[in-house]
Amino acid sequence: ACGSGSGARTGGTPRRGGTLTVATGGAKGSDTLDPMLLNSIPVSYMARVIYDQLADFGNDMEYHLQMAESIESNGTGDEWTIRLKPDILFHNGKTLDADDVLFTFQRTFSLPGAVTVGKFKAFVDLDGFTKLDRRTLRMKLLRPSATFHTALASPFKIVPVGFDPRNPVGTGPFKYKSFTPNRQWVCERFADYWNADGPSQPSATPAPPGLGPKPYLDELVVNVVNDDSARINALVTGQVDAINLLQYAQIPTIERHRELKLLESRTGAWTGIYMNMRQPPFDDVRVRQALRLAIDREQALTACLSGHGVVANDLPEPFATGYPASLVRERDLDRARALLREAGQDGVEVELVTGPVSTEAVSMCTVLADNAAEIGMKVKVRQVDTATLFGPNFHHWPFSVDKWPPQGDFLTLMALTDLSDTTTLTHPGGADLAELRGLYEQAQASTDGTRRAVLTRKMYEIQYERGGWIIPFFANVENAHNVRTAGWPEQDFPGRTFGNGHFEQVYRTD
Amino acid sequence: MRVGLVLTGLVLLVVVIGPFLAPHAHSDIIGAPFSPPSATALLGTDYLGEDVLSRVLAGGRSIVWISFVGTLVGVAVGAAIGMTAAYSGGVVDELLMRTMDVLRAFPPLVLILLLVSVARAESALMPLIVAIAWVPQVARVAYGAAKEVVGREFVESAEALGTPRMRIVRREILPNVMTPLMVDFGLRLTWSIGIVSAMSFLGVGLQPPAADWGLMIKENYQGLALQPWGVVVPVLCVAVFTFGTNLMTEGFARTVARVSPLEVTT
Amino acid sequence: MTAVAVKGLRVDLSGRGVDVVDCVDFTIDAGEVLGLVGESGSGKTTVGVTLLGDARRGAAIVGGSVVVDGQEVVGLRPDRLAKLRGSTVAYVPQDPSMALNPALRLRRQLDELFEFHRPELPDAARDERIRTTLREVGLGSGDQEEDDAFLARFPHQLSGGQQQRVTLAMAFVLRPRVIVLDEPTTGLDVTTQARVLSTVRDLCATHRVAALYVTHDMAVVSNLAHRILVMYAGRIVEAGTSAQIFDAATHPYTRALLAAVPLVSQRRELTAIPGDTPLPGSRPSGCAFHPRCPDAVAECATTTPDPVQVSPGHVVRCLRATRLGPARTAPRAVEPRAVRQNDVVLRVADLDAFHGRRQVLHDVSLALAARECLALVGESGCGKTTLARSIIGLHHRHSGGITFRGGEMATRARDRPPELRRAVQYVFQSPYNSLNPRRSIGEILREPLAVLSPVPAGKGRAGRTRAAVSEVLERVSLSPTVAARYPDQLSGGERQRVAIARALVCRPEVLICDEVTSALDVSVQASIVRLLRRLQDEEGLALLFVTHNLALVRTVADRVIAMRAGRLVEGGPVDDVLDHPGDPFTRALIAATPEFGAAPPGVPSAPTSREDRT
Amino acid sequence: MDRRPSSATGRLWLLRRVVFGMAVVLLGSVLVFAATQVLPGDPARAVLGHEATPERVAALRTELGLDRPLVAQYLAWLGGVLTGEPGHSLVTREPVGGLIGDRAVNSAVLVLVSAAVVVPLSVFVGAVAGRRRDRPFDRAVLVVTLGLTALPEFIIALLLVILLSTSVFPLLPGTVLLAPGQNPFGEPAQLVLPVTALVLGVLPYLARLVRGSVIDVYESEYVRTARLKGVPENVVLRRHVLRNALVPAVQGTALALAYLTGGVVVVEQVFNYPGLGSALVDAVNNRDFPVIQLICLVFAACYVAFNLLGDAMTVYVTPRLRTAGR
Ligand SMILES: Nc1ncnc2c1ncn2[C@@H]1O[C@H](COP(=O)(O)OP(=O)(O)OP(=O)(O)O)[C@@H](O)[C@H]1O
Ligand SMILES: Nc1ncnc2c1ncn2[C@@H]1O[C@H](COP(=O)(O)OP(=O)(O)OP(=O)(O)O)[C@@H](O)[C@H]1O
Ligand SMILES: [Mg+2]
Ligand SMILES: [Mg+2]
Ligand code: NI
Repeated sequence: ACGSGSGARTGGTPRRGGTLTVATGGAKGSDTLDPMLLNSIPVSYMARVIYDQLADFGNDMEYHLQMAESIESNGTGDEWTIRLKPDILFHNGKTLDADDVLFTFQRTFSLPGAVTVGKFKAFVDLDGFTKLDRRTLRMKLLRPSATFHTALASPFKIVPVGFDPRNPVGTGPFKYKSFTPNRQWVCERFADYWNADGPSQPSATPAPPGLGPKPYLDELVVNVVNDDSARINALVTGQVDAINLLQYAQIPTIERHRELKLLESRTGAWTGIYMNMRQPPFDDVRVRQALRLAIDREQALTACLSGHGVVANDLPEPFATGYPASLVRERDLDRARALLREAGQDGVEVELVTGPVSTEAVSMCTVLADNAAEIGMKVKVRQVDTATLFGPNFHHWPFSVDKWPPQGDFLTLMALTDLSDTTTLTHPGGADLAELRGLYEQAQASTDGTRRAVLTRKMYEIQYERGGWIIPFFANVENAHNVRTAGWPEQDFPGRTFGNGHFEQVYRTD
Repeated sequence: MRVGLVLTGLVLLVVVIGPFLAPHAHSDIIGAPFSPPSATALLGTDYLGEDVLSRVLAGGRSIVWISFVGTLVGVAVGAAIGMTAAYSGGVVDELLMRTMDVLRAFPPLVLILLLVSVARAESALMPLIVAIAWVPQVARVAYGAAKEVVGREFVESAEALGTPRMRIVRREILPNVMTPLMVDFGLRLTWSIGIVSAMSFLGVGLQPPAADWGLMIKENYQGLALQPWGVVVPVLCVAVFTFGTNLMTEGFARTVARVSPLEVTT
Repeated sequence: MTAVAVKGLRVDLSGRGVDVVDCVDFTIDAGEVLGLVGESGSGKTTVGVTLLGDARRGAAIVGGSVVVDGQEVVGLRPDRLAKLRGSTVAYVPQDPSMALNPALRLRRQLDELFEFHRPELPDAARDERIRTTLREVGLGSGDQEEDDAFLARFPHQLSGGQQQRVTLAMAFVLRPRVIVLDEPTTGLDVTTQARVLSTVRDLCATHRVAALYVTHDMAVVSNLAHRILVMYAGRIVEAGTSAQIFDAATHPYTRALLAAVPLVSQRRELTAIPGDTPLPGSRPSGCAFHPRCPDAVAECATTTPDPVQVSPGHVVRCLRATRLGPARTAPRAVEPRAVRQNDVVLRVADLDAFHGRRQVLHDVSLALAARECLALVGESGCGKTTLARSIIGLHHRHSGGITFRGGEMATRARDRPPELRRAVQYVFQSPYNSLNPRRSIGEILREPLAVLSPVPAGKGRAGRTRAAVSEVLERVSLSPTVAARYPDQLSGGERQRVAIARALVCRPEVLICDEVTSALDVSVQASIVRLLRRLQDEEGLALLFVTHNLALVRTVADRVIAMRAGRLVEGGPVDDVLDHPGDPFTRALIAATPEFGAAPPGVPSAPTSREDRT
Repeated sequence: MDRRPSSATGRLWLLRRVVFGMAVVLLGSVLVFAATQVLPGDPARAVLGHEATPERVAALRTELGLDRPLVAQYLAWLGGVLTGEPGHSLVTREPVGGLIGDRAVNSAVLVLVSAAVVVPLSVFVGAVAGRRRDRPFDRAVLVVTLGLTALPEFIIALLLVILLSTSVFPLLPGTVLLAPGQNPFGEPAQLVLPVTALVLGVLPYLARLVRGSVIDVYESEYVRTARLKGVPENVVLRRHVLRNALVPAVQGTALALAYLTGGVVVVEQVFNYPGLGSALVDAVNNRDFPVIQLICLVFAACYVAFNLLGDAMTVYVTPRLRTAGR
């Protein structure tokens, strides 16, 4: 990867204020700023701008507290106490207190389609809350969860009591001004931002000391430009200051323009190919392993990402505790062929359902199909639109794709995927499932970090040896901006683009 | 007209024998994406690292096939409807042509989008979708041409003989609307090519990894700065083909039909 | 005083060195009407428009001089030419419905002439002039308001006759010295034609305008023109005074033309000129007429004849001009045939027919006997075609009985048994429309055989069908090789023969001919008429001959019935009706038909109701 | 004469055309509705995304009324359209009318501006070419228009972007960024390329049509008559030719407008123009059928309206038809 360019080049003197106009891709008509319904890239980073969390993963995927002063559990991990920082103001002037946190939980559970509910469903008991004082909340969980604090760190945006999504109010650095799905949204500077002097994410061009409290910008205008070419055109012609979801092939264009800069970062986000372990031929572990051995990860990385990413070994969450960096899968066509033959599935034909879940989803499948052919497996790639992909068959495709952002913790991820009855794509069963469950329960019940790491690693190993996931690589995120803006974070491991949405540290230099 | 024939013939040649000449399979990844022309990939590679030349050679089939069959079916069905309506007159005429009017109220591409939203564009269905989009338009043209003929005395003369209706449509009317229909066919073929490639461009047409000129333009457009051939060559192919069919139609219209193609269609 | 002097005029197709007309010399004096006659394609229009310095797209004046009112127009600068056109020399086009701009009101189209030629004339004077001219061409009412309303109309709001008068008014309004009229009465019915002709005559006389009157109809010019030029294949073959041409026609072509014209006053054996007018570029060497000439000798094919003066002012371009015998202006008169009236094949009884809600036929009854030719005459729009179409089963909205040999015929042709469909056949008016242009003559002629299948199926059917086609082509005097051709490769007369052959191929007993000659030149008309008579005599056909041409009736028919506004007004043997017309309408019709040879017919000048302004 | 209808029938004609046009739109609505109801994809699922549970999907189906009988759904929808409440987007849950209104205005601006450019331009080019038939200008026009017709619209649009925006001459914005509710006229520079693309798409047809009709009129007997009357050549063109050549041009313009409404789909997509066309493509991809239905209906209504306008204009410029009522 070529990183974020050579040295810092800024266009002029840093200044406060001004409007930042960006163009974003990946938007949908169904986008909403309701922080419980975040279902696309743009809204996920926009939520960071408007709202805030109790705890958070930094752009480097390091866990830290955010609006919480402390999050502590009892020894068994089934009772957690959250203490809030004082004097945090909502955009409407209200001070953040324990009621707001409670309300946020209640809303999460009652709002149809809330995406954050999956992480909490198994643990949170809405009747188990006790408000100790204005800033302190105690939660009795249904069962132990040693990783509950990390669940709070993945997008769980605190909203005030009586929150109305049509007029979103949060504690983030910018206030909501207007929002039209699939067109544009506008936010303006929130003068009373609680974390105005807090630490910033590492940047090649950090704001000079004299720039005052964050956020530096007066206004943030996000235009939806879903077409990749139109987006870069807008940047090149100076209609916008920054764009996200740059295509790898467009990087040379950015490099050719002196006034443009590339913002590239590794991520932990991945697009996976999922084998349904309850349906033939993938009910046979040998077939699964054969495919995993057949795929040429380097070639996939080159073909799909032009090399802009890192090879993965079918295991997600590379930044999580317990991630087994030593498990590396080398391509081995002979073994793959042998396994396939052993399974009696030589020449088997399967249909791989793919769709535009990410830019690389389709090409990844093409590469896989290409590689599979070499071991005598015929993979027919069927491309469908998202409506069909996520249609009623979504959880029952024999062979399909989906994209995930990193959760920061493997246990959380497993709860949302393989261990969930309703939302799994791989459908592990029998002994595997039981074993995974057992390990998961044990891990959640152990407050000892080291032991948890060992248990997690065991789960990782099961995945590695018997799982239904094919994860060839982690893709980089590519953004670009012009030199009239600076302060952009260097890293964006969560892969939410625009430096994980940390616009509060961006400033203009014109 | 001769130039048109040569151009169209050239494209058809590429389409027919191209796949056999292709140095690679059209969906084989042979190098890094958007690599410039080299000995292995004479026109460089595309967004996935597939060989542009092989894809160009393979990618004409779908577009030519879909637009040709689609147009042919559309023109045939539309002509049948238009002639039947014109000759039958009365209730049949009203019923058929008003239905066509309703369909015609949707611009072809909008009608296609509507159909595509119903039935995904499987490559086998695409000609049908293209055909349906043309039927009402062609019916209108055929109706106009046939209406001019049905009042003529030679049709009456056949009626006075008691010639069966179908025979009158086939023997007396069809030969007379044939010329405008041929011109119309040529024009619509040109438009079909545009529409089929536009469908690919809008993402509602053929889907990767199929090789298709329209799709190639869409896929490789972002790499234009790196590797222009992935876009330029398919654009040229589409342009040469439409230009060729257009010239042919124009020539045909001038020499045989002695009309401007537009007169037939408007 | 000479108003027009044309000398050695030659018009070529541009860049091809092929002449359309050549060696044309003539003069016209002020106040004189010069008739220019000839078959279609002989170059009449080409000569006519050269007087305005014009040649159609694709042609050019390449030689000779045209002096109009003392000014040479050949090679004149475009702006000077524009000044001349309309003011000094005016043009009356052939088809007024095409020649008037559909988007402009009449006043504008008339006023335009003043705008460019007399810009100095004050509005009031213009107005006055326009209204006077309207009166002169029989359109003015004298009432200013009514005239203004008339002038505010668009061309499509006028009848054909009115449109033709407007073009006359346009030509005369600036009082030009010369006027060129290109077949201004084609397409008008006889009464209207008669009135237009008299208008032209009066105007030329009063304003001393020199006129060139172009027509293919000898009868039309007979009582209009002072002198006549006869044109053939781009050459003037005979020129002389009206009397010289009609009484002492010398050129065989002129004689043939005259012999082809039917007369109301006399039943005559029409003679047709064999063959067709040659096109420019494919004209025979020597005398261009020699292949069609009955008097041609070997020399005619090689030597181009020079004009010969046979008497003062009478010039003939024929090698044998002085050696030919006296003119045979009056062809042999023939006796009426005797037909048995009691053998009725087709009977129409109390027929009422409707177009939509409008009744167009009232109580029409007629009977057609075997071997008989019954003519149905009447002015345009009186319902002749409707009657004929009802009989053949193409017009369905009628009540009343139509019987064939006593058997009732269904209203729709499709519902009739094949035998009836075979027995009664129909020939349409326009040979250009009644043959499918996309099918060969052979296919066209085989169609009735295939549909009515009188040729039994089985082995050899194709051969027998082919034989039947060849045979029927012979019966209409066409070569069997014609079967391979397409209609547009045939001349109008040949096409009409094919149309007749199509009717004959299934051996009908009754033939209904609807204006079968009105789209044809007189000489072609003569040949078709002769063909029909022969078929009648030889094959015993019964003929219902629909026409508006009374002169044809005299020649063709045994009996005639006259129709007016959907009712029969008179009927009887032809000679009785035409010699002693009982109905005033029949009488007016006879009077309006142009005639030569006999005393010049009177021209009625009172407008009839049809021509009244609505 | 007997063929001339009365003035009442003239007015009746227009009325009938209007009623007929409305019937077409109504039947079009049935078609659109019927078509969109047999979607294989599940819109409820598309809305909820991949983490939704089956119960949630079922609940949403009920909420959206997808489980009611089709006829009831249709009538409810039609009633909604007629009363200005054509339902809610399945995807955004916003009223469809509100979503589309702003975009409809944008598309209308695009179409009308393009028409305002292309119609006079085509008439000019066509008339000059027709006037100078077979001369170099005419030949050039024929070749250029033929070349333009050979290029599908989106290719023209892409080439324009490369040529005038990003690569060769970076003069104009190649992407349209309009705030919701913002008037496209406020950013005229952004309109240039989309309008040019549409103009280049229509120009060949319209210019050739005008050229053809100008030539026809030049060949007509009445132009010949006018010349033989001594009318100067420039007046012949102005008064006699253009006026009559206008008739097919008017029809052609109506057609071109209808064609433009279709053409916006592709062009909007290329330029990210926030109009109906791009909204339709999005809606098709999302299976958001209330939006698909309404947009298709709007397109159909526009087409019908343009045709009606074309007919009315034709009648107006054709005395034969206009005075039919007298
Ligand atoms: N510009 C031209 N281009 C080609 N052929 C021409 C042209 N002008 C005249 N001709 C041919 O020259 C011949 C004479 O034409 P012209 O119109 O003068 O004949 P006409 O006697 O007026 O015939 P009609 O009675 O049919 O009007 C015709 O065969 C015609 O086809
Ligand atoms: N299709 C029709 N619809 C309505 N009226 C018609 C139709 N055809 C003819 N008419 C009217 O019926 C009347 C008789 O028409 P028909 O054609 O029989 O007259 P015609 O005597 O043959 O006239 P022409 O000599 O002009 O051929 C006319 O007034 C005509 O206007
Ligand atoms: Mg003529
Ligand atoms: Mg008639
Ligand atoms: Ni890189």
